[in-house]
Amino acid sequence: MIDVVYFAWVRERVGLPKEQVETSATTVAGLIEELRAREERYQLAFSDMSAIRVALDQTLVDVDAPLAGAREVAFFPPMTGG
Amino acid sequence: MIDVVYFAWVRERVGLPKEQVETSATTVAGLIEELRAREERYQLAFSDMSAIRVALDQTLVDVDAPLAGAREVAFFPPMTGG
Amino acid sequence: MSVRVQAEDFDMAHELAGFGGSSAGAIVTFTGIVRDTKAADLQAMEIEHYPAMTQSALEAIEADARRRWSLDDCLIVHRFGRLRPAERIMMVATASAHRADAFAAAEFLMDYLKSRAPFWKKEITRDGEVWVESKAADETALERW
Amino acid sequence: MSVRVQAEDFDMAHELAGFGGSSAGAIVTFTGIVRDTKAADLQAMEIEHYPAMTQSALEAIEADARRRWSLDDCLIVHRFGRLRPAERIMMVATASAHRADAFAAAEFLMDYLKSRAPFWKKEITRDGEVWVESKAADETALERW
Repeated sequence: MIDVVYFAWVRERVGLPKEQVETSATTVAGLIEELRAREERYQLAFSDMSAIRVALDQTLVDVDAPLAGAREVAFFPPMTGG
Repeated sequence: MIDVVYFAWVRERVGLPKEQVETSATTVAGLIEELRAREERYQLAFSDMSAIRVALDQTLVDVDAPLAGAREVAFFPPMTGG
Repeated sequence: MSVRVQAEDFDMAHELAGFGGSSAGAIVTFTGIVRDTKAADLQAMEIEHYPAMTQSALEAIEADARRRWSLDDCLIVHRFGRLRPAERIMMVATASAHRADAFAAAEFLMDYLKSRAPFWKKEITRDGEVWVESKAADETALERW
Repeated sequence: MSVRVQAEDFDMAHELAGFGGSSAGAIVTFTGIVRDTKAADLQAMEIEHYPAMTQSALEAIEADARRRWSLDDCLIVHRFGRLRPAERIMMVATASAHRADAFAAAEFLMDYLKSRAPFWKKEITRDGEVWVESKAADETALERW
């Protein structure tokens, strides 16, 4: 069980800001594949992986990062602060 | 006849901020030579020419600039604004 | 040295009172302002962030700047929520004995903040809402550090 | 766009009120402050300038910056006379739609102002008076523009 949070247009496409997900995936990429297999809104959110950024427990990581031990994974577009 | 103005330690070494000088020099360098020949305080002020900057009528110039037509020549050390 | 994330506006004069202490000869600030884009009649800018991450991400960027340059002081303030055109979005300030350090650190903070701090901007115009896209140039800007 | 040379102090908040107009998303400022040098117990800094030349030299530097970058606004304020430690000496501010332009123009203004505007600083300490020497680095800094 892992907390998944979404921001900006990823949140809008998924349709919610936060959910708990039961997963057997061992990496972030694996989790994304599971989500995409579930429903079309996830396919829409993750259709262009070059536009997806990931944080594990509030630290930026690559999509091939292992999930082991992580409590929260966040998906969002490239940041546009400043 | 040309107005000569001095700033910062050049002014302090020459001993005055401004004077009128009768000159037959055709360039700034020629004027400096005339001044150096006059008195020791000018030799002191112009002892290190790498530390002397020149403006003719309020525009920075090189020491070999011609004096023709200029009304005011200024001598000062490298600037230290900001 | 401080980092703040807030909905409220901030006052530059207040932020800079006493900033840098007595040893800093050079203070550089950057202020980001909601720009009234000519193209689309901007009504508001909505800034979303990732509350659990934002403060620590900004603190990490600030700590990195302090390691790289000799800074007497450093400040990051970033707002979130709905802002109107001409409102301040954020500011950074750096203080150093040397102007080159103050400038470089401020540019570094901005470059990292643009692409590594979890903020997202959405422009609200009469024609609808559009998420601001990140620029390739912002990612490229990081490579110089 | 303005350039001012004055004995009086200035107020940053006042200088920046309305600065940049509605199209500038990025404002960069640099403020120079009399630094309390640890070495020599600074009592005051005396800033001499060349009144007949200063304003026009600063205006030329500002015009050059406006030619090189896309600026919505630009400001130079420089004081002269006797200043105490921690007093503001000068400021520049630049406003642009793009942060890279605002930063580059502010650094350019500072580099030129340091070495091409007719100001000279003298430090007054308990041990006596010393003219501040120009740094080779300040001359080198001009080469990048």
